[in-house]
Amino acid sequence: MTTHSEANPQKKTEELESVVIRFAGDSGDGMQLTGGQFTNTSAVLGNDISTLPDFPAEIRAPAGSLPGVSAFQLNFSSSEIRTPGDQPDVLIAMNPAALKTNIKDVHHGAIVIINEDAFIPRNLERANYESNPLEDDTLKNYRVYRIPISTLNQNALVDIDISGKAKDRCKNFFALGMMYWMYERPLDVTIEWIKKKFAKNELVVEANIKALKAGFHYAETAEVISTHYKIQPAQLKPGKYRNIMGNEATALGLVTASTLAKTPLVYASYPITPASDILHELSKRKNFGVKTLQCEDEIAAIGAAIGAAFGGSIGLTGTSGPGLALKSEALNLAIIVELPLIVLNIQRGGPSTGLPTKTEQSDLLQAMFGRNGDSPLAILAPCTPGDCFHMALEAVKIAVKYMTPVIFLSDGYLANGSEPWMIPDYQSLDPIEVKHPQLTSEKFLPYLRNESTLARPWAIPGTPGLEHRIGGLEKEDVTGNVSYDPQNHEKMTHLRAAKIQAITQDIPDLEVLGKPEGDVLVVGWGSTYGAIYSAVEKLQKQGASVSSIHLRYLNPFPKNLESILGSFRRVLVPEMNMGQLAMILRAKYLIDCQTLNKVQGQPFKISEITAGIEKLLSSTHEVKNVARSR
Amino acid sequence: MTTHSEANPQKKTEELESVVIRFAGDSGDGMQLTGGQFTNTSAVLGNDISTLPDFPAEIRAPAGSLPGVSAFQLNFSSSEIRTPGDQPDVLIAMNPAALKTNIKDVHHGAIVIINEDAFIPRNLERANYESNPLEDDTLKNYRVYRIPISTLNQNALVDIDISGKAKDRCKNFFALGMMYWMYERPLDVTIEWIKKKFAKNELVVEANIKALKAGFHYAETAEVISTHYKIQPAQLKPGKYRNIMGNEATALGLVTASTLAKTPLVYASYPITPASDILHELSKRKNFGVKTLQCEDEIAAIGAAIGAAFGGSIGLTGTSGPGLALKSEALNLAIIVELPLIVLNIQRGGPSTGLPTKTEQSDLLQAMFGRNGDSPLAILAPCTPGDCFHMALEAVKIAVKYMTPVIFLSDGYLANGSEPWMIPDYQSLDPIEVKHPQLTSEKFLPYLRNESTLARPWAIPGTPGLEHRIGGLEKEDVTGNVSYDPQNHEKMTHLRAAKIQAITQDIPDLEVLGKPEGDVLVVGWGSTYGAIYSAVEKLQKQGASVSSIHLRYLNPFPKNLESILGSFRRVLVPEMNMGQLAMILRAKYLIDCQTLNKVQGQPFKISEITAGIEKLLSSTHEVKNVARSR
Amino acid sequence: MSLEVVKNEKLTRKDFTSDQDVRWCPGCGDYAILATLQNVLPQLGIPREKYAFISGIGCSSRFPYYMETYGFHTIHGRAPAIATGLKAHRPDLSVWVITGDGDALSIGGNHLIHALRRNVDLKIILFNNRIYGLTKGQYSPTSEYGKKTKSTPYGSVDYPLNPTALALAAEATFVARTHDTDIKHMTEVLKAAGEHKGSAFVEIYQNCVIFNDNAFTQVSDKQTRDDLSIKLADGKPLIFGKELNKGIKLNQGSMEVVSFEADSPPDDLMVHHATKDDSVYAHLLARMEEIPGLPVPLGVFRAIQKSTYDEMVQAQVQDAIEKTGPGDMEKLLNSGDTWIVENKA
Amino acid sequence: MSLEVVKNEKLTRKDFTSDQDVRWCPGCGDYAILATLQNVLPQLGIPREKYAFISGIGCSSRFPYYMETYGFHTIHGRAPAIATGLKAHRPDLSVWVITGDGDALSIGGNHLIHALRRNVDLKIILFNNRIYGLTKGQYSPTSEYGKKTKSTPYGSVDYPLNPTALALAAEATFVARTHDTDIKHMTEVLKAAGEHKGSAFVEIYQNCVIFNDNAFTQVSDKQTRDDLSIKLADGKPLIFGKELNKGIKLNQGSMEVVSFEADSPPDDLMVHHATKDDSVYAHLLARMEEIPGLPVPLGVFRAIQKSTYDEMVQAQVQDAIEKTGPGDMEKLLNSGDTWIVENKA
Ligand SMILES: Cc1ncc(C[n+]2csc(CCOP(=O)(O)OP(=O)(O)O)c2C)c(N)n1
Ligand SMILES: Cc1ncc(C[n+]2csc(CCOP(=O)(O)OP(=O)(O)O)c2C)c(N)n1
Ligand code: SF4
Ligand code: SF4
Ligand SMILES: [Mg+2]
Ligand SMILES: [Mg+2]
Repeated sequence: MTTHSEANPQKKTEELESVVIRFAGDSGDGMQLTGGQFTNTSAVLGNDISTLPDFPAEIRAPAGSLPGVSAFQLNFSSSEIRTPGDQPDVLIAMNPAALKTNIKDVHHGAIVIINEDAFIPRNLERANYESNPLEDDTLKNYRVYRIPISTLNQNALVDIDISGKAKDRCKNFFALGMMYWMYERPLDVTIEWIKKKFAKNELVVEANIKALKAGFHYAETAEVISTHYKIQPAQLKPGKYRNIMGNEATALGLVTASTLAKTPLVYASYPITPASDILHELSKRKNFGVKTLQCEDEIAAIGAAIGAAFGGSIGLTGTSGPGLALKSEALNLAIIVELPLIVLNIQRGGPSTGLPTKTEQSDLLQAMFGRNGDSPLAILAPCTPGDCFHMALEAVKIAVKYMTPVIFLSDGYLANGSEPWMIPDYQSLDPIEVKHPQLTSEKFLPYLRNESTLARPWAIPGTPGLEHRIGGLEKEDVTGNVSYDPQNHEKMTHLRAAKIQAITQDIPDLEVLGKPEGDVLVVGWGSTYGAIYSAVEKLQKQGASVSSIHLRYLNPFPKNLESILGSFRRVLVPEMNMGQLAMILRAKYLIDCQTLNKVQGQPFKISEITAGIEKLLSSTHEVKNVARSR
Repeated sequence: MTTHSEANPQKKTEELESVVIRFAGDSGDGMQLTGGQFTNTSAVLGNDISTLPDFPAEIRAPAGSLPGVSAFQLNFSSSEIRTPGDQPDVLIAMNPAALKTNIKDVHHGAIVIINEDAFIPRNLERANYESNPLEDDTLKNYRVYRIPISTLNQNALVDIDISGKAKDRCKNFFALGMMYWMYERPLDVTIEWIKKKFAKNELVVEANIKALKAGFHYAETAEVISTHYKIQPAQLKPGKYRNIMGNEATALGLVTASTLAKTPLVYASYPITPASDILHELSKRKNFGVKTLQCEDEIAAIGAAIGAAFGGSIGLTGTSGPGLALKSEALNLAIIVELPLIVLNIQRGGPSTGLPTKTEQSDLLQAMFGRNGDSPLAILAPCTPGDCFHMALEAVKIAVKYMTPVIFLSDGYLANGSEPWMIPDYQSLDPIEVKHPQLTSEKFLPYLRNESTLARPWAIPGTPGLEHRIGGLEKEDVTGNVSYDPQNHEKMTHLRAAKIQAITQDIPDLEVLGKPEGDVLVVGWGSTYGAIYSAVEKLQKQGASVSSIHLRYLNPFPKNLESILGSFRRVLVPEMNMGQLAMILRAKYLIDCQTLNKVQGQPFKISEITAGIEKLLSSTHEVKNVARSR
Repeated sequence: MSLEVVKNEKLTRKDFTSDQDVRWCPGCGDYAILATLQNVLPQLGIPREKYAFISGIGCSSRFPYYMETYGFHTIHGRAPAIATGLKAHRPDLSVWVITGDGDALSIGGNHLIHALRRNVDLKIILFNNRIYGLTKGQYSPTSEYGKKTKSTPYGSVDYPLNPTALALAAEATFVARTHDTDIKHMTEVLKAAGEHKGSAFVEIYQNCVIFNDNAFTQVSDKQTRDDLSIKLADGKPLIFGKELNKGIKLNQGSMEVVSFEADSPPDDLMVHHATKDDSVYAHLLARMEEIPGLPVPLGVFRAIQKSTYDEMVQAQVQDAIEKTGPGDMEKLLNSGDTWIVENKA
Repeated sequence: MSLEVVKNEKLTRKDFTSDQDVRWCPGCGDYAILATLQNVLPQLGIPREKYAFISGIGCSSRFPYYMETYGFHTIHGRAPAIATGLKAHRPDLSVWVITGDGDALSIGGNHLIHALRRNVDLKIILFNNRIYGLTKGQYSPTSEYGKKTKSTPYGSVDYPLNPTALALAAEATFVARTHDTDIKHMTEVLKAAGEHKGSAFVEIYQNCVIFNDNAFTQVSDKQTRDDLSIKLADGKPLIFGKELNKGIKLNQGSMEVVSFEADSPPDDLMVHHATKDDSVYAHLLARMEEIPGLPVPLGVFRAIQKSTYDEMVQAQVQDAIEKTGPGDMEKLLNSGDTWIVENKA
């Protein structure tokens, strides 16, 4: 399968730097799987990649309906890329509904591959098409390939002894095969995967492989698709890579942290989109000593995690926005008893149940302030799928070192998106120190603090002689006894704040992308990283005076944040919310941050950030001019 | 009992402007009741008053112990006052523990009245006194009256046929009688009260009245207390008054709102200190159509309130900090379905269980931001016990007019504190308009908004033809159908924000206390009103360039806030938290507000605010001077 | 404000069908329940506008969107609490709670038992598919011990909850079970629930084709269902089997199956009485599903009469008004010790 | 990490007494429970440092502060959940949950039933005073119908929950009841609970002198208690009365009292067996408190053996390690499709 490009000499090969493909079909059509296979194959081929799955909200809405459309977009490239791409260069639409919901995102001149068989009246009606888009001028601006994928697939599988319905379920592999030919991908990664996945059913293995190959050969042979494209491997940093999704990386980071800390992990959770996959991942890791508890609700889950932490484990809970709201009362208990706790919050569209399958960054203020009383804790936010691994490690490190809850703010886009990830060398990772005090000749004082971290000791049940009581009432400094003393309460309130502030000593300085001073500084956090980086880099190449920083530590902030902010005339904060980080920065540094908000359940496009920066740059010039003319 | 001042001509009368008395004793000693009686009597007498009860955290800690001390402070005056006073002029200490915990607050030269009988070794030990404070120099700076109150009281009741223990329980009335003589108060208000309260037990009525009179006569006759004091009635605004506590006023305001709106009230709550009394109050008002549900928890309570609102009632729930945290997920449901809802949050010391019986203002940020997603709602905060009535009315008005949840932020100090309150003329109160749409020829659209308020229609079950569905998933503009459309989500997010902003049109402009511009502006909110007002007024009299404003509308802010802030060189924000309002003001207006924080579970003293202002004033002068010398 | 039962014969299923597209997976048991309830409601003689459907979160909880009645798709687990508030304010409405095994028994377990013990006049319909459908297939509190799901690749270690036993422990006044493949039975049970005054708890075995297919073959498989399940009929002995030749007997407080010649049952069989005041008998029925060898009971386990929460809440208001007169705002404002400050002038 | 039962005869009550002042109201029943438990723990032969007491919020929940063991005074209603996490991580500890009727049955009802149904090895001690003590006297889910309290001046309209019935519906493996005025009985019951492996649920009738005094005269009044309550003894018939001349019989599934000459009980009396596998018998006992004329049962209703949640969670970890070897971090990091990017140079 490696000499395929020679097979049909009539067809020409073009070289491209990067391509954005979107697979779209019915929920039942296996589009997530197809996209995932293309991703893996491209990754192994050495391209840089970035992906964006787009699930329907329904489990399986009626076949052919608009809400039932499932899509998967990926960007693969011979150079470094950081987003799944603004607009697809290729759309594969398996039915009219998929065409309807996705075509508006596709740029003019792009390729649109259509499963012609699906454009029957019933499906057109389900997709609310009044006339057949293949026959009117809906697609006039695109390079359309109408291919009877269902029929071709059925024909290819005619000899296999499975039902027609089962055969039809292979058509996504037929489509994938076509795309493999178009973009010169080998079939072996997918073939291996099919063999493993359907190991229990030989006929299904055979059918899927056959469909894949048939698609490939059809594209190669038939006169429909005339060009195929080469995308060279990207020059990634040398090392060993794998493709990784954010939730997977998060789980991996946590298991790694537990191993490094030689302290078992207890993950207590209640399923919720888009956090559930972390529970699923961790529940497979029992041989790492990981215990996963599926609790009766979110409050029970954080409760169990706190209980486990009291017992000396790394206590973890994970959820999404509405679940974080429910956990807020118990989170405060962890704050006042000063136990380590990691709370994963995989953000989704809000408020309320909102848009469960869509991404958003709108829980930052909830994470900061969503509790009664003055109740500071640490907040971290990974910025790419792979960074979830690193920040999960950081979360555990900070929690156990400072005896504090840490909120880890990921989001739906990171959770389900993927990228090539350089596998870290486990041996070279720093160990995580966990100390449980033992009886000494001195009286044990549960709230006697470490001078540098202000952390209290983590004495655990079972330790002879260190019996002590903790609880949610205000505690007396040093002894931890219940205290209603006014001065003590003020002191403890300040100590709790100072302890969180002390974490600053462990937070690396921010690196500025670009010049250390200039007209515009773009400040991002979390999953907007890729779009911001790409936009800023592009504008820098055009000579614009713009730099960016990206916050992965949101409470406390890195030490050098203030001075960087002060080195630019204007600050722009793009966020997938109504301006939550901007509000905090404005309050803390009294800087007139400008907001660039997108609240659509969709990640930023590079072009949207670019436009935002350009607008601010031009108004900055005006300001400059006004200033000069005064 | 009105000619008493003539009774013992040996004793002299002095006239005072105001007096601060603190009654302190064991939880079992009835100090709250004693203080309450002194308050009512003084109120009826026409003094201005302000009170501060201080409950122990325990129900009834062991008799004589330090945690068992219960105290009640009141300030009564012939001029207008706004706080219960910084330091007592008189302390009544019924036992050693009461002396120990309270004497540090009393200014030198003040009167200390002591129940000598209680200073026996066992009690001294329980209060951790190493030596008897009556015999060492602990009290050397005070005017001490040692009175064997217990014995005198027992003697006075010798003829009454009740147990010795029951007699001893009357000793607070003996002490009260003494104070009535000292401050020339009539006994009749209390006598009436005793008669009503103990109506079921004649002997107890007799005993208490006798104790009261005996105390009065003892003070009048015995040579111990030589002076008594006159405090003229205050020149309050003409009208009919009653004494009122904050929680009582809140309940009264809600019942009034319901009556004005001709819409029944459903109050669903779960008991929690210091909010429970609102439940107790409202549960007595069934003849006003009020239904009170004591639910299984806070979530059920807000749920029931939302359900009731869906059914067309004024849905209310009430709680304190930890309960608000629990309600946050459901609160978001009310936001997205846009139903009217009033959430009373009577703040207490946090985080977590914290200091349940102490006051604090630390739930402002929770109220603003403690929910997933961008989820704006209205926030109001009463500033005095009596103002709770007015702001409760406002809360209902805004909720039903704008179809939005409103958080009403009171606190422990307002809840239990009291002041004379001019009874409003019910007839002159504005009616509250509630409209439930009926079937018309037009299609009913549950999210079609009123142009000016942006409120959606409140159609209620039972209305033929308006059947419709609402829910927590994002809704389509106008129709309210479930919608995952990106643009629609952004639009709805903006609409929800704009609706809350629209409330501004109904919010009165802030009035500045003092000159409209100057060096320092003090910005307060909630229960700090009295202390700030008094401090500012005092400094103004001394010629300082200081003014103040007080925010009772916290979201949205009054229209003229920004311009007022801009008219002062410096802004000082005193808060009983770590600077929560200050943070919002800084973020919104980019003004370098200075914070003055007290997190001790105790309200501000006037002197603490004065000191804070003076400090800022002097640094402002320095700044001025620096500016000038540049 | 009491429930007006207005005969309104003209209503049909179509009147209860909303304009929203139904979005469950093809083959999901929810469809049959929806259709059945849309058929039952017109039979209850309650005007359409008097119905309110309150649900939590889950596949099942999408139900209200498809009903042309007042509807409220609330948040996970809280529907019983929200419905309690609605019904307390509006005893005139017929309030239905639609919930799933996760919604009702996991996050919402507490609200469920409190609504039931208060005997709030709600019809609580639990779609039990023994799985979390909407979140794509984790085990639920009714999943069998040892269940392998996405979150339990090694099998679950939680013993399941028994929904009817829990409802009975909370003293629900109406407890019943039916399943999504027997439309006739479901119709009867839902109608009885709709006519019951007080908390009616109905467990419906509901098939989730995607994540827990065939969980209820015991009651749905045509070959075996008559031998593995039993239909309860008031006043009738507990008889079952394809040949109606098996019955249930109580022996020292334990139930056992006895076989007999068809048509000549022994007379010491247990006799079904749903109206027994104490809940012990109904509790026996509830435990049957757990005891190997015993058939699964279907039908109304218990239906007794007790004053409802909402009517008592309402009665207290009316009593107070009757006794002390309707609230007088002036008087209330002016209560307590008052005094007058005169105008100085 | 399994529970090491080390005989440590030297421990005494004093070893379990912390240095904190006890702050309940004088006369509160909590004192007797505290003293009893401080006496019982040394008898269980578990080292002191292996005890952990977890409580919620309420007067009763202050309990851990007074115990010289590991203690955690958590938040309202959540103690069973927190204790579940602790025990799942640390099966070696003896974990006790101290809770009140409000804490356990109102806000915490769901966590309670889920801890019980999972059979987490916790000792859950519910101090039932039928009132909210700490918040100063509102009615609770166990308060009698019609109760007048601060929040119900017209009387409550909620029917009470029955704690033991609820525990049994959740299939608790150990269910018992005792009361604060009978130290000896309390000692026996608490000891049995402490020795039970699995969820042990103990309801203690506890007198709140301040807000609900004399709520339990039925079991505490010396004059009448022998006729109004019955002590359960395993293998013994249900006999009670000052003269031991009354017994309980089952008649068609209903319980009734029969009188007889002292010392010659009829032999069709119910015989107490706490170890019956199905919960129907224990359920009968649980319902007795509600049935007029029947005595209140005291003692162990049910005590059966079933694998515990915590040991099964632990076993899955051990199994996985045995089967696949302890986790290899390098391997896990490098799993899936990987590729190598070579250094260009
Ligand atoms: C507060 C909260 N937690 C978790 C979720 C995620 N969630 C939605 S439905 C569901 C369980 C659904 O199971 P069930 O009630 O049995 O309904 P089904 O889908 O099976 O009908 C969960 C865990 C949520 N929406 N909200
Ligand atoms: C989240 C929350 N809600 C409410 C409260 C107030 N609260 C404290 S204890 C309690 C009930 C106590 O009753 P119970 O559990 O019976 O304990 P008891 O005091 O009677 O021992 C309540 C409502 C609280 N502390 N936290
Ligand atoms: S996932 Fe299961 S329960 Fe949900 S709609 Fe699909 S089949 Fe029905
Ligand atoms: S209020 Fe009642 S339960 Fe609480 S300590 Fe006092 S007597 Fe005990
Ligand atoms: Mg389910
Ligand atoms: Mg209680």
